Amino acid sequence: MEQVVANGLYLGAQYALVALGLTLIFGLMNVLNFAHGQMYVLGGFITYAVYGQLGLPFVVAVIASGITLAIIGGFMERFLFRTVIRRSHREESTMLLAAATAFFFDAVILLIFGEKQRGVPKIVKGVFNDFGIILPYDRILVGLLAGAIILGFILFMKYTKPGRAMRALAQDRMAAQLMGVEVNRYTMIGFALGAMLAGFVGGLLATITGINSGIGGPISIKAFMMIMIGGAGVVSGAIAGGFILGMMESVGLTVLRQYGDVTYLVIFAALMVFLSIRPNGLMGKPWG
Amino acid sequence: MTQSQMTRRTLLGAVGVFALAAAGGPAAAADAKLKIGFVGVTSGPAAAWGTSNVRSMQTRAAWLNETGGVKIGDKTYEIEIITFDDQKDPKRAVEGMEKMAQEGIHYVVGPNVDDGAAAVRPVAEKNNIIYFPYAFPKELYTKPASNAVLGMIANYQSGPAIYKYLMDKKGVKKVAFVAANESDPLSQRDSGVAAAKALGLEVVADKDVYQNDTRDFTPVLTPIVALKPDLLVLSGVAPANAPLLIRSARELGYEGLISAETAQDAKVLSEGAGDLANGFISVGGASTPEIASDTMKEFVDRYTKMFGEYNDESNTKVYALEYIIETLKANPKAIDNVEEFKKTMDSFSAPNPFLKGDAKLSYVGVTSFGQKRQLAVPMVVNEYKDGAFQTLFVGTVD
Amino acid sequence: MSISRRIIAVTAFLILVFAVIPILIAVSGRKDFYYTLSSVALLSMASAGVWLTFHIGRINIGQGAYALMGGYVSAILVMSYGVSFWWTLPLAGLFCALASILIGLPILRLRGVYFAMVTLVLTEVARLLALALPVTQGAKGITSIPVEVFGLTLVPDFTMMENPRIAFYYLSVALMTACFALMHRLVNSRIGHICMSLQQNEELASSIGINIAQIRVIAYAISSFLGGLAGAVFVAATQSVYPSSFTVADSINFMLNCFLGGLGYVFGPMLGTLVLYFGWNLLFETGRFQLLIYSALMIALMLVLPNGLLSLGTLRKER
Amino acid sequence: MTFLLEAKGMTKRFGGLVAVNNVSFGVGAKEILSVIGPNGAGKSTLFKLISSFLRPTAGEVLFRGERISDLAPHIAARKGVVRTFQETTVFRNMSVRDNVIIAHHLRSKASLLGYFFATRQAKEDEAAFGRSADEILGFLGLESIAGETARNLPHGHLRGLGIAIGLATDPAVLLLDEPFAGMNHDETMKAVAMVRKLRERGLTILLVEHDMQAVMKISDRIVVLNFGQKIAEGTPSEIQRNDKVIEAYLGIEDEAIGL
Repeated sequence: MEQVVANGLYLGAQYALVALGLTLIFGLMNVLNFAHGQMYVLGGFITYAVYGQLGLPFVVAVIASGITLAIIGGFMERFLFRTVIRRSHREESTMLLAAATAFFFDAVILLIFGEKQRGVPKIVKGVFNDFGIILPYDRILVGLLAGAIILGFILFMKYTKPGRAMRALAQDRMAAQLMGVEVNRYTMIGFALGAMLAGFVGGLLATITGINSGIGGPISIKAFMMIMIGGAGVVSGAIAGGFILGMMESVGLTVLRQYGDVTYLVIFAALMVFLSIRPNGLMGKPWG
Repeated sequence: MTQSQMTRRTLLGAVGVFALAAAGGPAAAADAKLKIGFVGVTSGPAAAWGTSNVRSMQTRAAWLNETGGVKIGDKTYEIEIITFDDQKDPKRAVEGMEKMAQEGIHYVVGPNVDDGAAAVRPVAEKNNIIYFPYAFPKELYTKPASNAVLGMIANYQSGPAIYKYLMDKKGVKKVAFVAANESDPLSQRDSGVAAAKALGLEVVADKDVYQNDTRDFTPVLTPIVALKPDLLVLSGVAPANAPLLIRSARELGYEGLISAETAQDAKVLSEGAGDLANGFISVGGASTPEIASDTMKEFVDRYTKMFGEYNDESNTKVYALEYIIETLKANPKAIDNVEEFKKTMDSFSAPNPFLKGDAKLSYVGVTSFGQKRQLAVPMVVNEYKDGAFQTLFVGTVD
Repeated sequence: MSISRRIIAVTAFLILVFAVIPILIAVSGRKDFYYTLSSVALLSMASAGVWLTFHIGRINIGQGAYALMGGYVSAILVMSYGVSFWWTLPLAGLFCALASILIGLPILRLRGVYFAMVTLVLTEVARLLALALPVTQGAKGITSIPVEVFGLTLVPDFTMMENPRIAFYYLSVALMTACFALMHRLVNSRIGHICMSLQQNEELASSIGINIAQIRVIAYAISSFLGGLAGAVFVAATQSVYPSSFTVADSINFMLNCFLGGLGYVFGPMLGTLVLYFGWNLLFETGRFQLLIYSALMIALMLVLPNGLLSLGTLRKER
Repeated sequence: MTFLLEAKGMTKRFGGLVAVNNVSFGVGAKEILSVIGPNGAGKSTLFKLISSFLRPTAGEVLFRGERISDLAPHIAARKGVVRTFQETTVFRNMSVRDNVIIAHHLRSKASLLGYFFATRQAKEDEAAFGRSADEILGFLGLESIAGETARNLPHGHLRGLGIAIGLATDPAVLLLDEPFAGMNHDETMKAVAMVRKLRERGLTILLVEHDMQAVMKISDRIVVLNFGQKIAEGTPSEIQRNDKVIEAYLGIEDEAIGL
């Protein structure tokens, strides 16, 4: 049982980090970024190239992933999403743009990095094995790093000027504008930040689960589920959703295994029932 | 805009697109061109399956063309490979097969998965196409079906051989199975479980599944490792998932054997699991140094030159095109007559260029399907060791 | 617009799909387009359903679930109960409509991305159910659905026709024409305005006495009916159904078809499906760059026409 | 006195917070009754409770002696109790006239299927709705903007449109949500005159408002809330003299202007 909880916590930490960037972008612009998973994959491949191929230190690689993605995210907001949001009658229209961007990233990644699963050398060797828990050290390290990034992000949002501006934006765009927040600037920063988080987590996980050009879509969908559980557009909700989904998978796969193929059926059905009862997730803002 | 304008615009648009499409259609085929089709998955999470397929076909075709083409009957043909990405969607696979029929193609490699292979069957039969799926459902190859030829060794053929070998040589008694929650892996798991039970092995886990998009397999494997099986079978495992499963199992302290009945890539295993993958048993083709002929070695070189990197999955996928061409050579009438092809299949035999020694290319499958609807591919069982495969044993299928 | 112009437009459309396209196919010899265009017709019906849920202000990424459900209902009725294929079409649609009422009652209370996500999950639930239930034959799917079901009396006998693909083409475009005719009437009648009032403000709609729960369920049921019907015909055309016949990717595509054609235009899903599905096929020649070009074109289209292809007309008018 | 609409012991709790606490009052036929109170007094919660947009924790709303508090909003509307919204709540992408036409829903005689098949009844309905919409727009002086798309309207017209939508439902009681908010003196006076005209059409009006001046001018009776409780009820002159009311308002005003 200790093992199951440890698995769930580790899974939760990485899920939460994936969901965080997605929820930030959603909170700021009401854009459901279908390309989030692809950003993660791109981050993973950059780490693969920098750490795995060029042999630079892992930390450098992960930072390179984050920065590259931040730049890409900024450009996406400035030249794609901003235009479409300004000109379209219904804000849902950004979903097509997001999906098209996702396909585009998929194509680029496949062309550059190929179809194979890639991996990088382990950052730390060895396995922790005590108290009934088996956990490789590199997982512990990545879990801790993920936690640190989450914490850093929360502090950033709470105590810095851009962070506060973005929170104001997410809460009420009009009011924030009236209060003198430069909406365009901070929306772009927010999008870049969300993309950077995707890049970080992609880079971090490249060392554990490797990276593969085709998994962007499935990752996006999983991340959507997490932010639905916690409530879309809310930082604490994304974190909660990540940990809840991680724990549900870990416990479900153990408890329900003798019934065969039903674990995910149960998780999904539970999610549907839960959302029927709580239409805005645990702590989400309503969105009409 | 009024409704009528809209309708008209839709109409005009439709006509325009159509005209464009018709214009962009196939040019009249040159006499000396032999088109071979491929319908399979070359994008998305399973892209590796189809890509390794397409690339081995393209490599071999370029090689043959470079050396003057292929002489069938008294004509010399240039080989052209027409590929269609079905995105692992059976609807698209049907579309692809229609496209092949449209191109006048009679020999198609693929699809890569069960449902795609079964979905294209009516189209292939109606349009006189012989196709070579990498999918295992027996209905495709047993009568009344007659146009599908299994391109590799099915897991219900290799599984029993591997389990038997491991029982005898490594004292395996308890087996656990784990599969992705999708058609192919589930079917393969079920036939694997049946084979293991038939051999008298104790099956301790036969219901564990994971979503195919799983990135972290520790939660899936935790309860299975606790059962301490001697052998963990990764049924129908995708090459991308294999190293992750192996790594998770080993890091959880699993000490038994791990095997798969699908082809894998050594580079992927070494990057994804490193030394932890040592001892992993999988089915391969012909590229291990013990058995590869010079032709095979040159093939690998050319492939690497053409695409930057070899994929060991191509070891099993190099054969289909070779069989098509050799069978056509043996019976030139078959070039646009699949009934002739089928006749020739019963008696066909040619030297296997990819294997050392005097191995033969021939059609088999009588035991499994009641008719010769399978390529005689050497059943090479490999063991991964330090970045490369080593051949454990080579079996045959009849 | 005047009635006579409407008649001209409708006639032109009918002549195009029932005569001009078959002639073009015959002349160009591209027989494979029959299947492609049948697919477009059927998928655009499913997309029309999604469009209707957009019309009441819901982002529906769950149409794949109903298409799959409809396909299985038809296949099971034909295979296990010997029901004629023709009867299975309305039955599959009705089954899906009923199921969607049960599912819709709780989930239609959700809005925005929450509804979108729940329906996305629904697609996955449908696939997992198809894998897990005995009646669907799990991973193996239902294959070799007999083509003899087309030996019927009332309607043209498919087996008599030279090429069943042509028969399916006519069936598909006939259904599509009927579907869009009904949709057009629905949207331009008072019902369409009621749906639109929900889209714009549900609280206000409810304050003026509109039973929003009822309208939502009705629209969702119609949507699912169309999904189920399209799925059933598709299964008959390919003679097989699997858990992977309609997946999350399909659900997303149905939604994208609506966006691309234009959410404000009832014929948007038809054009959107044609461009997205057919466009992909046309780019077949570009080989490994297919996806790259396809997605780049999509992004470009979105930047130029963020309100869908059909907004091109209004754009011109505004100038 | 028998009331047309009566609130009895209305209470609403949100978690631990009591937003409305045991409030009772009644509105007679053709009366104009205003509910006022400082910010956060529970006015809008009470408003939603009466219009059935919220369910009370305790208490009930009676309309013609019949309980309507647990009904869905559209059923309350069908019975004759209709609310308006503050200005941004209109069907933004429809024309002004279409906004009003769609709001005739409760007067439909044809069924939904009837509308689909355009039966005679349906056609008659649509024609009648069109005529009625024109009449309502004329009554409110909005005929000049009938063709405008609602999202392009200026604020003043939006409020008029909101009332037009309410009128189209042919209500017995019209609940107005802060009809004078954000208006300058002239606009307020015009709006006050309009509300009086509504009463002349035979409507009973219950309004929730912040603007004391307008309320004093228009109301027959006034109910005052503070901290979720009713602290006073009476005619405008009674309310003006009420110590509790003065205290409540002064306290708030002081804070609001930072004294």
